[in-house]
Amino acid sequence: MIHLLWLGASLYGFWLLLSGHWDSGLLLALGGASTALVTLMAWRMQRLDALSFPAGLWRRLPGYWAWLFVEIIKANQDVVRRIWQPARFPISPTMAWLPASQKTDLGRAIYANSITLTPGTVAIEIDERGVLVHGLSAEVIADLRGAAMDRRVTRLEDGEGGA
Amino acid sequence: MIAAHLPALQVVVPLLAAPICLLLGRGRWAWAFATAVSWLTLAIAVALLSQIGNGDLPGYAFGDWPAPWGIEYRVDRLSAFVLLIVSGIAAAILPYAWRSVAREIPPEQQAIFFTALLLCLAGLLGITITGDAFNLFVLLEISSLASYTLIAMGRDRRALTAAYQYLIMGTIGATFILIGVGLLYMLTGTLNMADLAIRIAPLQESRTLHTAFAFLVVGIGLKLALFPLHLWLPNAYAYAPSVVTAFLAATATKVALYALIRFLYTIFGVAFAFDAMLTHWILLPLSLAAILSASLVAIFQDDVKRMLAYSSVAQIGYMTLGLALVSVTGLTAALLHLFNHALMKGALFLALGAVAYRLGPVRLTGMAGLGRQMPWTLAAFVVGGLSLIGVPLTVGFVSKWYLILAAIEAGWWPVAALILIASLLAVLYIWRVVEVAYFRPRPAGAEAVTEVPLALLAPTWALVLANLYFGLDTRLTVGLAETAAAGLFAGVAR
Amino acid sequence: MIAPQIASQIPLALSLAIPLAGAVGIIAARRTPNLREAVTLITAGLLLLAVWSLLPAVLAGERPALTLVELLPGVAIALRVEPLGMLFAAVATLLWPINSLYSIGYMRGNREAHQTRFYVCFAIALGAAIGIAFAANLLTLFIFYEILTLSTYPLVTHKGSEAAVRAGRVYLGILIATSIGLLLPAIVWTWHLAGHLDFVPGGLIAGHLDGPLLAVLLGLYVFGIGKAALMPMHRWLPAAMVAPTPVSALLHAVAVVKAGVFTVVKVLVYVFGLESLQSVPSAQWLLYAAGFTIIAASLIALHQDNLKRRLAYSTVSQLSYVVLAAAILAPISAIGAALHIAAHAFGKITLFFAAGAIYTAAHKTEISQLDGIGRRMPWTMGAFAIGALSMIGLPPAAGFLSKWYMLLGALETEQLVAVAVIVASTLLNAAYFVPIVYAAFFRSERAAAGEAPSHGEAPRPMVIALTATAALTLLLFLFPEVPLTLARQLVES
Amino acid sequence: MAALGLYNYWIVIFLMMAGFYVVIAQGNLVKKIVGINVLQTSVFLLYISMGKVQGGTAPIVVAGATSYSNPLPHVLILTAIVVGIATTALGLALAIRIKEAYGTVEEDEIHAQDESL
Amino acid sequence: MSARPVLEAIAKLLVPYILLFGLYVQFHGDYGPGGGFQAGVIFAAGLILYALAFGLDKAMVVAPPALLRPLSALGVLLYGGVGLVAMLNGGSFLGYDHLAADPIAGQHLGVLLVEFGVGITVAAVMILIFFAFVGRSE
Amino acid sequence: MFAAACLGILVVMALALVRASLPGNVYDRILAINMFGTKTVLFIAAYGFLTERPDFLDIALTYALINFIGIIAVLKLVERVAGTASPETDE
Amino acid sequence: MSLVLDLVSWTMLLGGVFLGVSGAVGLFRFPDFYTRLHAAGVTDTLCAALILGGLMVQAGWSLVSIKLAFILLFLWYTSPTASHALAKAALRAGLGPRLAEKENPPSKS
Ligand code: NA
Ligand code: NA
Repeated sequence: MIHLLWLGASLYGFWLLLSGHWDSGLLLALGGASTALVTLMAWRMQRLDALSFPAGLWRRLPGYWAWLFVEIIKANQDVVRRIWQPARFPISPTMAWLPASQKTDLGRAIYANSITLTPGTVAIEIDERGVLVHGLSAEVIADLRGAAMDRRVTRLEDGEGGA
Repeated sequence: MIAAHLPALQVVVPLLAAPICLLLGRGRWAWAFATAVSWLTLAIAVALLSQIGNGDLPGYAFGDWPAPWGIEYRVDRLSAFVLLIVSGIAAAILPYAWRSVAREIPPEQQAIFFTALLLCLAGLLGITITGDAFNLFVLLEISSLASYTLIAMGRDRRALTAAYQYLIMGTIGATFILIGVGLLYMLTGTLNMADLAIRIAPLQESRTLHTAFAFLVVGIGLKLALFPLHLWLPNAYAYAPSVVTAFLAATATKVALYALIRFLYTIFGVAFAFDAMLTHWILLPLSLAAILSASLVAIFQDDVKRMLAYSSVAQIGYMTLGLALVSVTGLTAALLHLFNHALMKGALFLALGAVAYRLGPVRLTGMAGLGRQMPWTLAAFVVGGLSLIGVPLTVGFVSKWYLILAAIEAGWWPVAALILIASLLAVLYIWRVVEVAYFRPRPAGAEAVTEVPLALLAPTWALVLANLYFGLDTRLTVGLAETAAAGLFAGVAR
Repeated sequence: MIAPQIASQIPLALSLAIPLAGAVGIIAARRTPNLREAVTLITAGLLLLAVWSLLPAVLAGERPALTLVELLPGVAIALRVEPLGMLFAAVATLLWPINSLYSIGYMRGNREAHQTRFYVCFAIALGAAIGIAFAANLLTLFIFYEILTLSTYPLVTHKGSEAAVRAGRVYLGILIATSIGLLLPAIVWTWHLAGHLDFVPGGLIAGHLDGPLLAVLLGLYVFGIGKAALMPMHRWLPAAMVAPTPVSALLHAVAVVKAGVFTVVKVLVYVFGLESLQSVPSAQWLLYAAGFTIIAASLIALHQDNLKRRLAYSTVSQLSYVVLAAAILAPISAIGAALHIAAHAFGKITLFFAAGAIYTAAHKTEISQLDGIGRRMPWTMGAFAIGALSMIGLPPAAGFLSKWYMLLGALETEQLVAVAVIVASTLLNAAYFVPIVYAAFFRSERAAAGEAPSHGEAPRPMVIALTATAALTLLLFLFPEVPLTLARQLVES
Repeated sequence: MAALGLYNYWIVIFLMMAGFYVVIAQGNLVKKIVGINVLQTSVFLLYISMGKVQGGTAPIVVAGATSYSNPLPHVLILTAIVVGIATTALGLALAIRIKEAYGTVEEDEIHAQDESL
Repeated sequence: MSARPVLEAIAKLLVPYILLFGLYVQFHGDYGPGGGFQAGVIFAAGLILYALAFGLDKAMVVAPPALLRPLSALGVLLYGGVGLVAMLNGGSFLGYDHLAADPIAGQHLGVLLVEFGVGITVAAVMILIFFAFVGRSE
Repeated sequence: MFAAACLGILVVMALALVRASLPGNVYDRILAINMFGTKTVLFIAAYGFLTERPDFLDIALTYALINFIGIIAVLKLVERVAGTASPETDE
Repeated sequence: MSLVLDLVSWTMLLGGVFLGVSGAVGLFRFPDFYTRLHAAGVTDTLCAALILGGLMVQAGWSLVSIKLAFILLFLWYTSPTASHALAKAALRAGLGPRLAEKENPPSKS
């Protein structure tokens, strides 16, 4: 229930930001009605799928994003170098199963998307064994094996995180 | 007050009735509602015709935007004439649909069927009444999409491929029309037909105009099944449900012909379309080829519906031939045949639908001996066939009369001769059916069939009698066709 | 003045209404054959009264007229009784009751199927023939002409056998093809030239067209009127012989072929005008075409062993007499043409009746089987002999009169070709009719092995009918005043 | 800008031809629909590229206005797109039902099946 | 573990916002025509994403076809109804000026309602078509 | 400046289109089409600035949405069809 | 100030375009589907961020910037999802990657 209230509030905020017409009573009312409708539909969906977002996730997320953003910039630089100067920076495509310490589907999804979002690595399969990753070079796979990202995502999931 | 809104209601009533029909859900209710709506549209068409008779040219500005800014509907003699035949055919066919659809369409699809039929009707009426070129395209596509859906509901799986083929060809045609309309818009900045006519007049040398003209003629030719763009038609007619075949054969190609006439005469003008673009030198050979080749092919068909479908291709040739003669008499003949052929083919396909009601798909051999077992149905077929041949006292004679007269007036004797030869080909294919039905015994193993219910016979005979009535009393049809043709030629219509 | 006009319009309207009502009545009575046949006879009788009641007025110079409906602007479906039409209608309606009587005997005697359809089509065909006779304009004529074709088609294919259906195709094919392919454009052309289609004494298109084009238009008409069986448009006629004999009688003696030649004469007189045709040398070809048909058909007839086929080719030949007579373009030969329509009708129907009687009584169809049959069927073969006389053109049969007028016309206009054709064909006619009569009466019967022929005359109604028509053939020779007056009015108008 | 305008036309014509070719040459029913879509897209581009009429006025009735832009040209494109989408959807639906009925969406195979009937 | 955890998570996160975005477009058509169509497409797209992630069955519970079918008709009727009301108020068909005492207000109301009708129909029809396609081929 | 950005993005789009039309397997094509789609989003946004029509952003967002759902749907379709066909083939 | 902002925005847009072109070139240079996937990732992440960011700098603190942020957010949520789905589908369909050395065979045990 609390979750739905949060969702409703964020939806209305989304409406306000999109609309910009904060002086029109009609549009504010329509926004309210729209929010109510969508929240109702979200509630119907909620009862169907087992997925849920842990309450603390949103609080911890900005920090993770900041870290991830830096990772992404570094990864971009790496891939662009390999595109333009293949002689100096040759690729060595590598594929490997990496362990994943997340306990929930959501956590693993975030981990997989984070891997994919950083250029040079793509998550291909996710299951109980972990994540199957394709890397542009052996180095990026090795970096991932370092498990820094895995740990951060797991911490994101439950607030503790391994190691 | 209502009188002023009639042009809009002519289209809006069936258009809005379509979704209501869908909401009704049950086949029987949907049928009753659609039938009532079709009669209402016929009443509106008659009322509009009487307004024309009083000397008015009813018009309508949608959304209170005056033409040429808004979409304008406008009724003149030509459109009133076509509105009458389209709504009249719908009003005659829908009562027939009760039994026929119950037999041919699964119950859960019946509401969709009538919805699509009403949409198709609305589209066809809209094409006829609209004074806006782009609106014409939209309505053409509404009716076409509805037709594809209707055809695909045929029981034979080939109905699917036929509908698909029609969809592809029809969409190419529509796209060409869209291109033509777009080029005209680019050239003139307007979409209103009357306005287009005025703006096009000084631009006769423009290459864009020539291109637009070519795209429009080819596009409409596809929808019209003008030879050799007719390849979609035989299968579409052959495998569609009986009601759909009758309805489309009697109305869809007629409305496409209307669109062609509207573009050639009202928008481009006689001077451009014929004197400059020499359209008649294209239409003439195509029409003659259509008449002769399709009639010949019809003779060799074993599926009776396909036979009549090929006959339709030939009959469309007669209509375009009337245009190709570039004279008031020729245009009169085309318009008359437009009206008359709707009556003939409507009657013939309904009679055939009645046979199909008893027998399923109708092969020539399957009709052996039916003359005695289904006397009223077969009699209707014979009268319809006579009309198609052009025997006096039927409407077919009236159209042929004017067509030959126009050919003789133009001094084109070989054309007159070809028209007559083709009539003889019609005798051949119609008589094949008559012979089998009346002079062959019912095959030994075949189950005995009885006459179809009155619900099928009455609408069929209504059209048969219309064939005879309008073959005898030609004041309305000839009068309207002649004045409309004269007006179109003088460029004063609209 | 209104009263007499209406007085003549009522029988005129009835002339069309009675056959139609008769057809409906026959359908209504289909379950009781006696009642159905009674309806047929009553209808025939009433029609006879209605048509013949017009005769005094026409003889007195009146032209009763009636407009039914305006079909195209300026062209109505309208009736107008003029002398030639009166003559044709009078002959047709006189023969219908007799033919009906004969049909009843024939159909019952041979246990034919589909009798209701037979009588209905018969009634409609007669109505159409009346419509042709009384048509006031070309369009009306054309319409009834087509109705006649269509209503006689089921009669031709009556047996439903493969052969009958094939013959029906030829029948319908030629008649429809010529009428739509040639006659209709001729009519449209005429309308284009004159602006109307009403029959006008002196010629509807007189002055509108001349030279070779006139000859072309004439060709469209004459060959377009396929029912006149001018070669090469004659093939439908022998083909249609598969029909039951009463149908052959009706087709070949009365309604269909007479409608054809009647139309030809009418077109020559009222559309072209004899005088304007005389001024166009190229129109002469018609004379040669008719002459050729007469001789050729006679030669073919000579080689037919099947009695009905021989009669059919005789008909082809005799019809062209009418065309030839009209094509001579002399008023006096036109009288001959008109008379021959009547004379041939009575003579040929007698011959067909006799052929049908032979088939019904003796089941014989070939001429070579007829040796000595005159002794078993004296009435039948006696009538046959009178009919044959009329065909050859000898007194005291009606055929003599018409041939006489034709010959006069040919001599008057110095058409030596026509004279030669008439003389030669008379010899040919004799050559193919006289042996039949001779064999019937003077040869002894050849009995087939093991079976002694035991038949006598055909059923009573048939004998009465053929006796009556034979008598009429003689009476027409003896009292030709009425037809002669009508024929004179035709050329004087 | 003139060159750009001309460039538009070439794209339109290229797409038109390409779409048309696919419709005609392809035996696969689904690909034909793709071709139809390309063809239609070319027309939308044509409508987009033609822009406003030179010297036109707004859709307000002005006395003496002889040339004007239609009030809502983008409505035309949008409408045409809706029509196109509807056609595509119906075409694909038909293709699916044909696949169910025939087990293939290849034209020649369908044809062969119908012939063998 | 679910077969497609990534898609499910992303869909669950995004779908409500997509739906709301659709409604935003619906009601912010700048008082001009066309908005209803895009809005309908976006709204339908949201539900289609849900169906792609969680399967047809669940999507059909969230948006039951039995509800969508009448909705698709109702949208058109809303359009036509506005037109007819304008007509009854003395204007022409779809003459928005006649919907309210003030012509400008009438225009706004007319466009809003008509576009809403379009949006409902487009969304309902698109979802129905999607269901029909996927349902058939599964 | 926006014009230059627009042009640059157009170049990227064109390259993606070319890649999509080169021979290859279906996944390469989808990849290129996806790239084309996401760059179109950027293009629309930049073009909105070029023509001073910030309302184009709604269109860009819509386009991004449709592109994403389209790719997912196409993949589903390919997955179903590719049950029989080899991915290395051109089709 | 505005000059500085313009310069920043300029740089970002140019950088974005450069990354876009790089990604597109990678699409041609890399040997197989999986490696090309990485090239595309470049254009989806930093390229998009730089271009949209450059526009945001132009727009300043406004609703327009917020919308641009929404677009970026949306792209960053969805593009890895799409890439992942694409790779997964390709691998499951049997499209084998070209690898530098045969370690860790991709097939599931
Ligand atoms: Na990546
Ligand atoms: Na037709």
